[in-house]
Amino acid sequence: MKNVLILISKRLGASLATIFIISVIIFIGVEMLPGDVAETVLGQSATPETVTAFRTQLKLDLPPHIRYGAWLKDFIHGDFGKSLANGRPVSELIGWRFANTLFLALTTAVIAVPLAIFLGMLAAFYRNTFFDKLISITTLSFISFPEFFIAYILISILSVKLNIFPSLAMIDQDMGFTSKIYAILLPSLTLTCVVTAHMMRQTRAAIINVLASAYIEMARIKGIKRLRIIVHHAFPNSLSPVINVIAVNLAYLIVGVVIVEVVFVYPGLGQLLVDSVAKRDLPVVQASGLIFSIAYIFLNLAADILSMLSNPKLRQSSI
Amino acid sequence: MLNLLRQSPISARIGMGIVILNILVAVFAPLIAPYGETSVVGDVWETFSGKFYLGTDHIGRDLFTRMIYGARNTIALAFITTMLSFLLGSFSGFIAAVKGGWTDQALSRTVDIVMAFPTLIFALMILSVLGSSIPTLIFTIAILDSTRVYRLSRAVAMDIEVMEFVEAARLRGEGLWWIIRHEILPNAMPPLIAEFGLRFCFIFLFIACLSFLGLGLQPPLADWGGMVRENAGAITFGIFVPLIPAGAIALLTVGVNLIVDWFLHLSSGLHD
Amino acid sequence: SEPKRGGRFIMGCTGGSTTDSMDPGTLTSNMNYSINWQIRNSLVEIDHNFKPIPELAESWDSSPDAKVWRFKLRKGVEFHNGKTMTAEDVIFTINHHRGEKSKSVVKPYLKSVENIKADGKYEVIFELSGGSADFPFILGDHHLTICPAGTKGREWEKGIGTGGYILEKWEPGVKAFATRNPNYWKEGRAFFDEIETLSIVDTNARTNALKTGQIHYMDRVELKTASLMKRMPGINVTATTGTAHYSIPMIVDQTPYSDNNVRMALKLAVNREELLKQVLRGYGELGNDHPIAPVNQYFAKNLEQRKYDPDKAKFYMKKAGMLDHVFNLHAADAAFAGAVDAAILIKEQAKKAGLTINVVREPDDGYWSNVWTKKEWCMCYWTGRPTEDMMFSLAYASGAPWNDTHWKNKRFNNLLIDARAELDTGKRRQMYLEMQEICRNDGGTIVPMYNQMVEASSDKLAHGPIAGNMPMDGFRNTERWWFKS
Amino acid sequence: MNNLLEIKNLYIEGFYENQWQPIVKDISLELKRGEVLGLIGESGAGKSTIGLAAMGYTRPGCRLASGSINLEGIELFDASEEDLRLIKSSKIAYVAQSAAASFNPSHRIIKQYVEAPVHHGIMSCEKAEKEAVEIYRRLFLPTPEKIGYRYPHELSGGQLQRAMVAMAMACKPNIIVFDEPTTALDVTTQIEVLAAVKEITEKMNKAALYITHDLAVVAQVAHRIMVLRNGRLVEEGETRQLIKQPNKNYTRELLNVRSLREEKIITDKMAVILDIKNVAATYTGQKNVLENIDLTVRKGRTVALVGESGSGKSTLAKVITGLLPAIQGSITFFEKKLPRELKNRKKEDLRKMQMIYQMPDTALNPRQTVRKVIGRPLKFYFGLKGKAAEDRIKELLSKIELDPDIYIDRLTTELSGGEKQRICIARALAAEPDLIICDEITSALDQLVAEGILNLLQDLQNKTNMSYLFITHDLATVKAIADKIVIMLKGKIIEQGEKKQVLSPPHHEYTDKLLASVPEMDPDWLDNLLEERASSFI
Ligand SMILES: Nc1ncnc2c1ncn2[C@@H]1O[C@H](COP(=O)(O)OP(=O)(O)OP(=O)(O)O)[C@@H](O)[C@H]1O
Ligand SMILES: Nc1ncnc2c1ncn2[C@@H]1O[C@H](COP(=O)(O)OP(=O)(O)OP(=O)(O)O)[C@@H](O)[C@H]1O
Ligand SMILES: [Mg+2]
Ligand SMILES: [Mg+2]
Repeated sequence: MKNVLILISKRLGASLATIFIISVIIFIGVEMLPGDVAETVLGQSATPETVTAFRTQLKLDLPPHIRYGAWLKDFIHGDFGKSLANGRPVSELIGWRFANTLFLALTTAVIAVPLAIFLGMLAAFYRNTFFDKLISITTLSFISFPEFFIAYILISILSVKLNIFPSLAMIDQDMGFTSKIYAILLPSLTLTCVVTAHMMRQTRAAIINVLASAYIEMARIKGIKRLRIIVHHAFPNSLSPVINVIAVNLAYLIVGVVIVEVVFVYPGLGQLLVDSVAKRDLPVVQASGLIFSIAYIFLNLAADILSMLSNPKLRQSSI
Repeated sequence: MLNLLRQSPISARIGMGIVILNILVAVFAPLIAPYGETSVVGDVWETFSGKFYLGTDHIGRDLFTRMIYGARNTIALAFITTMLSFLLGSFSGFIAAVKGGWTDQALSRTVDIVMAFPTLIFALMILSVLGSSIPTLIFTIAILDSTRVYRLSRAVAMDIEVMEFVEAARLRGEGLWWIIRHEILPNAMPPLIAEFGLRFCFIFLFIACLSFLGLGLQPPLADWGGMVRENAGAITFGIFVPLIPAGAIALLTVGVNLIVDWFLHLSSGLHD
Repeated sequence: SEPKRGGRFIMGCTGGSTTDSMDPGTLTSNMNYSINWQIRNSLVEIDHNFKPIPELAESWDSSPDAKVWRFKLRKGVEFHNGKTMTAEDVIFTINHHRGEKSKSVVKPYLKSVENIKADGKYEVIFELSGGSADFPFILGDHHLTICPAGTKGREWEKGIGTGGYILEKWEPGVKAFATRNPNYWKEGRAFFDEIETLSIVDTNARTNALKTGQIHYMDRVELKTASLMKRMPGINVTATTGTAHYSIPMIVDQTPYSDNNVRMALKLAVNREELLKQVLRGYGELGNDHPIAPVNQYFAKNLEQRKYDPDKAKFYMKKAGMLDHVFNLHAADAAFAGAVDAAILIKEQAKKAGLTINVVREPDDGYWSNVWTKKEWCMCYWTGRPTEDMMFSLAYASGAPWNDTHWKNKRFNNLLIDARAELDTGKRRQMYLEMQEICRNDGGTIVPMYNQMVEASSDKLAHGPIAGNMPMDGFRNTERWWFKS
Repeated sequence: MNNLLEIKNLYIEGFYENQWQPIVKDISLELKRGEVLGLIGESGAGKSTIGLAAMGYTRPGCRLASGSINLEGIELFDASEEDLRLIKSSKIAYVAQSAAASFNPSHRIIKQYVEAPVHHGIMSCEKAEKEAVEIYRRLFLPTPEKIGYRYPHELSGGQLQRAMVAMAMACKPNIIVFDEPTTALDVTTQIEVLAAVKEITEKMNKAALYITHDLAVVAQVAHRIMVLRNGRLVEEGETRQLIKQPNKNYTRELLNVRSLREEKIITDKMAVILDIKNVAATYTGQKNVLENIDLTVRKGRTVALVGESGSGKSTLAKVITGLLPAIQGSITFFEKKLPRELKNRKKEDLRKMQMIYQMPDTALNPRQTVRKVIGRPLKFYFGLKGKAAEDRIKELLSKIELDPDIYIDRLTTELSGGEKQRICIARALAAEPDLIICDEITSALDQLVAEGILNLLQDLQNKTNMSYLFITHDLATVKAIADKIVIMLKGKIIEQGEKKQVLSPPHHEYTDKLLASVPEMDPDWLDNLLEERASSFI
């Protein structure tokens, strides 16, 4: 246990450093983009005069390092600043959108993770049979379709043809839980198609990888049934890669769903980040970029810790 | 090698068939295609006919022709990008594994940072700044993707690096480059090739997604992802034109993966 | 059918962004313009005939030189917060857009306003630096909605106005929700009980939502699916020609564009019919190298339509001695959807005239700040203006900030100033006709076509004639439309 | 029926090179209650295959071709899959070679013990756990009540192997197949497992198949021995009979492996080429893995470094070669002080000191041909190319007794273990070194093959006057090859000196134990030893 704690604290430290560097990179990156918020907000109607006025008002005329310093100071005090484009507090802009992103990710995960593991085990169990090939090809096809395409197909069948689900996943704060779930079922389903395949294949591969070990042969020689061997002997030992692939996919569900957000008009964080990059709305880019990085880092850390805990060798090292 | 091919399972053969077909189409595109890549030859969204084998697209170009050139553009782009990403990723991964210490730390932390930033958004940022010309597209995606290759090759190289034949080479006094070229690389090939297949597919899809967001190959060049996007509107009207490029993307990806599966199966050493 | 009250009207609009604000000075997209006129009114309304009609201003008149304008305000109009609208609010609003520190988009329009003052509670006097016969049109602009005096900071978000609907909820880039203003002062307007304005950026998402009945109205129908959509039961597609047009400005103080032979050659080398068919799929009209649209009051109907003529183009080019020149045409789809396609088509068309054009693809991002007005020849788009004066002064008058060709024509400039102050319509017409001709034959811009605004709605909706000055029935469909029973 | 197990004319086929080929040919055997049958033979002889076939099990890629296997009256050839499954554990159980790999690392030992009985519906979980403790006790496992609740990695190799024996007993089968249960263990721990095997077979009256490649080991436990080669029976006989009077040459060779080599007469002191003084080393920076190491190697001599697993032998080799820089002390090679780190050493020094590893599989790059493996040092150190290099490679191959024409273009994966080790030697020789460090180079090899390798090294030393630092934990090898012996324990040298002096009493206590644990070719050796130990306890 002590090992795990040391590792966690080490990784946490490294993560904090990474986050700091990322914030600098985001800052420099956006700073290097041609144009700024004044020009992009004003678009074609930007005349030098209005742009200058806009800039002065937003303190964009100060040198970058001073602005970064001010931003960092505020950030540490829990103040994410205000959007340059519309003056709203960033925390307010981001808050419910991040909640939405998490909501969609979690709903998807709740469907996809058990499904993927179940299918993965089945495929490993029936490996190289017709059934395995069937699941394999099906999931492969799902990986192979671009996700916007899956989305369109689902919409045109389930929404336009059969009219079971709404084609827009517009949710707002006052909606009840069930109507929220109903509203996001279609995007969830799309994402499920996208991530399940990946996780399932990894589960299958991890289990099959373990099946070559001596202790699996031993279990067979002990006369244990095949299904039990898969579930009880192979799966616990393939947890580590499975956990890792789940973490990768969860991270994807949180940071990578811009396209699904666009297609279903879902108010998530990805859309916000893309919009604010386009508008050079630095405080919003900064904050949402950081949140994404933090989510990614956190999930990876969690995966590392969990796979450590799943391994008795590492877990018990204090005894 | 031939022997190996003869032993390949039916699924892998199907996969190879698909891939070879695609490559042939890509290479001989101008010979096969009945019309010019960008020429408008018919009405909008015509159905299949003797004149247009797959019908026409949203502005009346022959879909069959576009598919053929699409194969060429998309596959070439994805292939070059994957190659570049592998060159970058695997060699830095090998160097990190073999040198260890500070080199490893510096490379690994850099990669961590790049990976912690959402790929799609990173790509969007870079491409919207530099414009999505083909070279920037290739470089951006290759660099982003090489982080994942780096991780794998570092891990693989770490496994190989502890082998005694590497130690023997070190004891002989061999340099870094020789060790990477002659000791690590040949042994890292199977997992890397398998990964190459997978990454090729991912990049392929990634380019399609970028095209969807308007940052992929620019019109009027045909690319399958862009073709899906351009025609996507049709599907809700019961016109299945976008299914054809999407199907082609899926087919090629499945094909590559079937081969990869067989490869992984071979290298896993499990023979049942 | 007879207008009827009731119902919840749901619209899916483009252009919404999470970075939007409700400050009328920074509005930029269809979605926000529509919301703006749901909740606020202007002094002047532009009707479907392109005529300024009274809105919050009951009436107006001007001095003979059109330099001083007096607007009489409607009495007893209340803001949503109960405050009565007076001259103070009007002056505040105008100054918000005009002030030194203003970051308003319409700041340049109001540059000619030298002074603005109240005459009693219900009269406002504008003093202009020069005569402007079309000044009421300016006040009918979709940014110049009257807001209560003293509004600042986050108060803009509350959307307090005098409009037919009260803003209940607003989430930038997502949606706005407004309910009918029970005290609305206008008769026979604003029929819906509730209005939901959704930001749906993706065209297919908008189309699907309309088909599944989740929305009743969408703007910007994808041209390639418009004909398919027309055939769908329960959906009406409307295509309106307005003032919006595409342009290809050449910066005339740079070689070789300084030579009018070159400009002429390029104008002749463009096959407008093909562009119209390919890029707009027929949803548009041919352009004649000036920015005045067929719907404009003084449109030059009889001016000869410029035709594709490769031989003549070659002739002019030879005359200019520029046959070997390689022209760089800068393009990005940020200019307009299909701009790159259009550029490539032009390249092919010009080839037939022996001209070599090199299409330079530019990034979408920063297109307006880095390419437009900076690169010698590029693709561009204008929404157009309701009056000739506004359009010409904005982009064709010498020294105008948006004169994207740096074109200077003395005759043209003189005519512009004279016409502005001319109150006699017959004389004005003559002047504007001449200006269009000058522009066509000497100007730095190729205007290949006007694009129609194609929108789709549920057939449950009814409406009168549709205005072409702006998309979405002049951004006023929420006020002008109603549900059939 | 008298016999618990009766196998008749068994043929087993394996699928390789695209066709089914026999790997076990015409084997018949019988096993009675209380009897232990030893199966012996070199690697690949088909021992494990036969052992598994006795349970009706074949490895994936193998199949039972013909013959009959009769287990307690059941004909396994006809049995259904479900019957076969039920037979396992309950009638016949298996003890695998490597317990460390054969225990599932995710589950506690006792959970794995109870799995079979519960799964087969023989007894309840509680009862099985109780019995487990009982059996752990009988097998002399420490703290039998608690040890079952540990995870496999928390037990030592010997303990694990005994836990595996216990697990085999869980369903009280009548027959147990022991497949090389001690091969991976130290001599000292081997004794414990052998004792456990005796306990099971004799005191509990079970029948057993005991598979090994070490005649001395099988002699301790088996009543009868079958000698196998290439899937065929070579000869079979009572243990004592077979050891005393082997009929076949092959058996005789197996017996002769451990003959002591003629004493070399040391005429004069040779020059010291390697001198290590007061060396210490650490991996982590905290605990020293090596401390106070003093060692010298003389020209033309063999120094054997002996010690149990983990005592730091390989670490010392790393320190000498510079892979692990020493934190203290000095290493002098040819009267020149060597830099501690590898990268600071001169190419010439690197050339003079070569290393050969334990696992020929991992020591050779599987993607290289023999030509490249041997050719590289030639090019690297001497710049030999083309014909000159080819000639030299062929010469080296002849030196290690491999036919150059056959082997020069083979991939290293296409060689047997012994051949691979010879290639490793050739690679070392190619550098024309003065000192070769050999790290357990024979422990992964069959005895006959190992014997060949040792002889080869001996010849080479006689011809070229090379020095060896010979790392091993096998005392038999030490006796055979060393001039000088160094004994290590827990990172320190506890005793060193000329072979004769070290091997003759009085010894250091640990040396004593080490020497006593080496099985002798005497069937009574184990019994005597155990008796001796038991009595010394009282
Ligand atoms: N799964 C398999 N498929 C094909 N051939 C196999 C398989 N397993 C073993 N063999 C072959 O069968 C022969 C006998 O193997 P077996 O494992 O029984 O030998 P062994 O005597 O136990 O050797 P060792 O001492 O190395 O354990 C070998 O030649 C081996 O190559
Ligand atoms: N790379 C390493 N990092 C940390 N500790 C190590 C490392 N390699 C070995 N050790 C530790 O150093 C000690 C000595 O190991 P070494 O490999 O030298 O033993 P050995 O005598 O060669 O054993 P064996 O007979 O098993 O090969 C052991 O306690 C081992 O756990
Ligand atoms: Mg064996
Ligand atoms: Mg060792």
